[in-house]
Amino acid sequence: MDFSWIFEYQDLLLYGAFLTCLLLTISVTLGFALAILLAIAQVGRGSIARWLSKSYCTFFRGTPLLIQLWLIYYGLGSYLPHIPGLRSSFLWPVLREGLFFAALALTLNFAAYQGEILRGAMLAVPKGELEAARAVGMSPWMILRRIWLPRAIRIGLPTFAGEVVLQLKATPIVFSVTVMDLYGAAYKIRQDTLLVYEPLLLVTVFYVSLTFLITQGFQKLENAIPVRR
Amino acid sequence: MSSPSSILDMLSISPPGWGGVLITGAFATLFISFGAYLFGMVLGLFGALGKLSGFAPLQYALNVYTTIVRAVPELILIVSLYYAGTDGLNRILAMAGLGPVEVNGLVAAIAVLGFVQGAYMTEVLRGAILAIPVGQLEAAKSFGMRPGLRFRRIVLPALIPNALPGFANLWMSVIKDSALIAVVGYQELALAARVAASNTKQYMVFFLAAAALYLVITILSNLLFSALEAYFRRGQRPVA
Amino acid sequence: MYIETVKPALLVSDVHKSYGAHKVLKGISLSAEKGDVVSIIGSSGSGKSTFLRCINFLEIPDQGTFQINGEDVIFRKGRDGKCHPANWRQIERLRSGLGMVFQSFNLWPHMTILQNVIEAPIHVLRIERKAAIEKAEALLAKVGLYDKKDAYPAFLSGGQQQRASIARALCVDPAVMLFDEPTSALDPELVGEVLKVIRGLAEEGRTMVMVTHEMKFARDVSTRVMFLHQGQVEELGPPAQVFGAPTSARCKEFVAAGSH
Amino acid sequence: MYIETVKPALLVSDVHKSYGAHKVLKGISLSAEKGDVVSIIGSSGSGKSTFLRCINFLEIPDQGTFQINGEDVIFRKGRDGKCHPANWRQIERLRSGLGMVFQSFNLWPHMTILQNVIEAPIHVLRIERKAAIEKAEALLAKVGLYDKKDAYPAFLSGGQQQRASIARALCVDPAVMLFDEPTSALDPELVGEVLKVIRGLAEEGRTMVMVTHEMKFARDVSTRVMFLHQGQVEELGPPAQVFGAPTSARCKEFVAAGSH
Amino acid sequence: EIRFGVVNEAYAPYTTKDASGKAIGWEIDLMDAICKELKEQCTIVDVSWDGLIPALESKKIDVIWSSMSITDERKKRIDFTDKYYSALAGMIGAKDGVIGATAEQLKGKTVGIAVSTTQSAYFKKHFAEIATEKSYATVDESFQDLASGRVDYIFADTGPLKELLKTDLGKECCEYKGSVEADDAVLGAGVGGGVRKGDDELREKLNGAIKAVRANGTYAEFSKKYFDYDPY
Ligand SMILES: Nc1ncnc2c1ncn2[C@@H]1O[C@H](COP(=O)(O)OP(=O)(O)OP(=O)(O)O)[C@@H](O)[C@H]1O
Ligand SMILES: Nc1ncnc2c1ncn2[C@@H]1O[C@H](COP(=O)(O)OP(=O)(O)OP(=O)(O)O)[C@@H](O)[C@H]1O
Ligand SMILES: [Mg+2]
Ligand SMILES: [Mg+2]
Repeated sequence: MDFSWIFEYQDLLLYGAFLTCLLLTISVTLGFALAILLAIAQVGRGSIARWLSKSYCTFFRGTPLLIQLWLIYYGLGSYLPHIPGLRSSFLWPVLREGLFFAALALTLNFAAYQGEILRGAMLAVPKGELEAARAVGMSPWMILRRIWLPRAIRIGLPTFAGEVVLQLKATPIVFSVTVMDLYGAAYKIRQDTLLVYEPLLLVTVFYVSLTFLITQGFQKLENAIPVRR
Repeated sequence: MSSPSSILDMLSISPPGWGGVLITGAFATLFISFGAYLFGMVLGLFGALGKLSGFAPLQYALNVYTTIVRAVPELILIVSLYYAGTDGLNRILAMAGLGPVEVNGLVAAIAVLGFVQGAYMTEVLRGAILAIPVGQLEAAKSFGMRPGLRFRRIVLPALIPNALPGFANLWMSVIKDSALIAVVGYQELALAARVAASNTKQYMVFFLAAAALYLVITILSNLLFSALEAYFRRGQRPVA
Repeated sequence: MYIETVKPALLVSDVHKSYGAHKVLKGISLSAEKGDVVSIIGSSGSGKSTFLRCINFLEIPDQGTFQINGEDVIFRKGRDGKCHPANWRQIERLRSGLGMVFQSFNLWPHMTILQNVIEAPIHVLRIERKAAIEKAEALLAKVGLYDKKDAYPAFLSGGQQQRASIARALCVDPAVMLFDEPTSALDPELVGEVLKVIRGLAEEGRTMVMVTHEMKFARDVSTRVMFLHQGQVEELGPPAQVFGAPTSARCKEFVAAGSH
Repeated sequence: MYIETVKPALLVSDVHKSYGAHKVLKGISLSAEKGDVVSIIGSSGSGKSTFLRCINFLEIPDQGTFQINGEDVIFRKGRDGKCHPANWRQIERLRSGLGMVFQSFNLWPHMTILQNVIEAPIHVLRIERKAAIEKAEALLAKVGLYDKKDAYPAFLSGGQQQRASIARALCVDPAVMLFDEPTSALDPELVGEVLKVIRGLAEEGRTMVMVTHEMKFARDVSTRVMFLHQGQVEELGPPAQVFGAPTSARCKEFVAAGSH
Repeated sequence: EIRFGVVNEAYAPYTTKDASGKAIGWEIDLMDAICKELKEQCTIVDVSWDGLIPALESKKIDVIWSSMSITDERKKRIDFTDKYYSALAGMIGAKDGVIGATAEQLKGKTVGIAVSTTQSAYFKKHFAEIATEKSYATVDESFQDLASGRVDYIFADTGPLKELLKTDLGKECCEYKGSVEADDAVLGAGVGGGVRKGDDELREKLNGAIKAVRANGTYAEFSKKYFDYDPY
């Protein structure tokens, strides 16, 4: 085992770790918000909304994240410069960078998966509980906010933790659009030094620690309400 | 962009068109994914039952399994199992005076992906089991149903509708994770698309073509999953 | 000179409801004034719960007119040829004036008992949190559950859950209460307690509609008793009449079984 | 010459059970012979359901000895200092001779009523499918549910679900039946029917333990009545004694409330 | 038998695959020539970049034959044969008529470079102060960004760059800007085959063969098919 490279590359590694966390946070929070909308659209009455949501989930769950990212970054992104005035606008520095597109693709993708899980969880909430809420005169929106979603989230909690961890491991994909996250940094080190395992090991340790934090967090949430077993 | 006819030429099944390469890749993808999925499901079932068994050492071990395996990038697992693992195995065999074995890259890939899937399946199944109202299990117990019977007749049918969305997700993700086994030199759909794109420089054409193939796979599996879900949700009142 | 017509608290007429080919309600009407306690009795499967659920639109009736707290419910014909409430906002508003106690309690398992009880007052009626808690605690004390207020529903006995769900319904101060077998899981002492509570509510001028299998309870507490049979009203009148001198043969039998 | 000692069908003694610091059962004993019908009465939260659930080990009692159908249940001390059944196989075997009707029915929602009823006979007792269906259908007819046999539980009324769960418990021909408020959702007529069924079972020599809030029912059908109060047996004897001349003050009160 | 580990991603014109899945390219031709010279049987083993070193070390391949630049850092891990071609470092950029690949030209520009290449090292040494480097996993990816205007130049081996310019997209958008000033300290080491540390026998054999094919003209012969210059 040879770890002498760590100091030489420490800036790259630290910045990479920061980017990894940033991308994870952005995509999980925004993606979860979008997922709620997607799930609601699918259990609700509106047939157009349901169809749209279903198609969205099918597309984003049905194709690899890598290809989505490329389609967004190289496909969609390459038309941006042709929009008049955009290149000189203040948005260009953001739109030019891979980070924006990476976050976008990760968010859209996460939402699709999460939406599907949330839909299942919403269907698992016993009907009587919703009827009780209706009977006290709650509006659909309030039922959703106070009873249906909280119950569904509780039911889906064990699965959510897994999804967040999956999302963490999906982040390395952003290297293919020039975002040097931790994994990208490790890739560069591996190319430079031809070390196979050591840089990956460092990444692993980082991911495992992060996963530990995530699962502990979710465990806390799960334990907040006692279950009779 | 080139003309539509030249795009069709590039996508034709026989060389010099790249369609054949893509389709072969798609089948490779399906094959690997299915193997890993089944393997993972078996592991997940035992994992979930173990986690709920109340037997502390087993629970502890399984927690380590799910936490670590889910946290370590699959690439690392594949590289180490396939290369370092077989290397180590052969060294041990050599010490025992036996000849080296050749671990097939495909088998290794399926085993590793399945091992990883198993960790996720464990959690999905655990959640699904926890969502079953206790009363239903107690009723089964009160008839003297043995754990195995209880599981087969009551728990399984009751957990499946809860677990199906998670299962569907895992199936989608294993299809895409299978792209990782390019590391051991196996060409599946994603790599095939990349090689084709790089050769022709028609990136969008081939990304879209690959996306379409993946979509076909998923839409077909979605149909299957929805049919299953409709079947297993029988007896439930529809939500208004 | 004009006469002030007192509008009934609840005026429901000609309610029909079927599930598929199975006609559950075949034209049921009911009117109840302020302070009325109407007991609905009838054999299992006769449509009692369904009728109650139609009153607050948990089931959409196929046909019928409804006036709740003096307000007409507006319907429109849907594309399926059936009637639907035209305005769900209205339904929600009306519902918050209708307290409902379910046959299967339906407590929210992710909230403690206290949280269950204060949920609607705070979020539907927008009562201040502190006031809601005070009120809820008083109600829980009344039904003998004060010491269980921080427990989750799954850890309560059947009777405790039922009492919690009664407290939950009472906490919104509804003008009309709908009870679906509110004493099914209670022992005679508690039945007596609940009876007292219901009498008190009636004296306050609240209207109550109650499905029950406790004939004695129905006789003691109601101003009117309705006997349902196969989706139709077979008998409707003051308890003395329904229990003492029923006209329908079916009702006679049923009442006789009840006081065997 | 030797005397054949008839072993009681159920012999339970000194059962203790607490949830956390809350002592729910504080040493309850009960013995019942073949054909005995023991009613357990008591106020809500007094531990009736818990006691019933301890008998078939849905709750593991902290302490106590059990003899079921003449067979001693073997316990071993766990590492937590509490007793656990030593052999779960034995428990499962014993359970299949104990029919249980739950307070909340607990039907399996993914099976139709008929499937619910034949499940245990086919898979636990390994009765032939055809015979099981015949028997189940006869039982469903007996409780008046024959025409609902292919419906799923979610689509049944409360009383119908309760009857289905009674039929389900009966279908395994248990030597001892445990009923947790088997008539709570039933109308007086059906209560009468169930009473008949239970009497019939008693005559067949089956043993029954029944939690109930229907005092009349308890008086009519039981050979013995047990009054539980705060986890202790306050009164145990033939119904005439418990209802007619209770010795404990608490029981007097309770019984008085029941026959107000 | 010698097993050549060839990367399964395309890097035209050196190695790529045709639509029937056959490996083709300059490096494959060179391999064939060498094997003919050595009268050895050669097999190609597909590996990904990530798998190259592990495959070599676990003896699944004997030599890495995938345009791997020789660097001191890498020499710590594996041995290299003599170089068999030099990456001629050139630049392409959007068509604007301004030709040249000098510091002056690059001022304030963004340059796409594949990660961990000799060009990357060169850039750090000569242009780091005046221009911005954007790292890519492959040249292909940077080319797509050049076409959409996210980078101004691509700095890479001339061979693949010219290959890019031959495509429809390349013809339309971009032009060759020229090669950078020579700096043998960075660029001179060239590309070689990678062998296991201490596998001197194979290394010597390959070195001899490389010399031989250069000397007997085969090298120049098949290079003509790919380049308008001598890649050595
Ligand atoms: N799983 C549990 N965890 C904690 N406390 C419990 C649990 N189950 C029951 N209890 C408590 O134990 C006490 C007795 O409960 P039990 O269900 O035996 O009452 P019961 O006599 O059947 O009452 P009821 O007539 O209302 O059904 C109650 O105070 C209840 O809150
Ligand atoms: N969602 C439903 N779908 C189909 N049939 C239903 C549904 N709900 C109720 N039913 C049927 O309608 C009939 C009336 O049911 P309801 O619940 O109103 O009976 P009930 O009078 O309340 O009986 P109980 O006293 O047993 O509670 C029953 O035969 C029942 O099976
Ligand atoms: Mg009912
Ligand atoms: Mg109870």
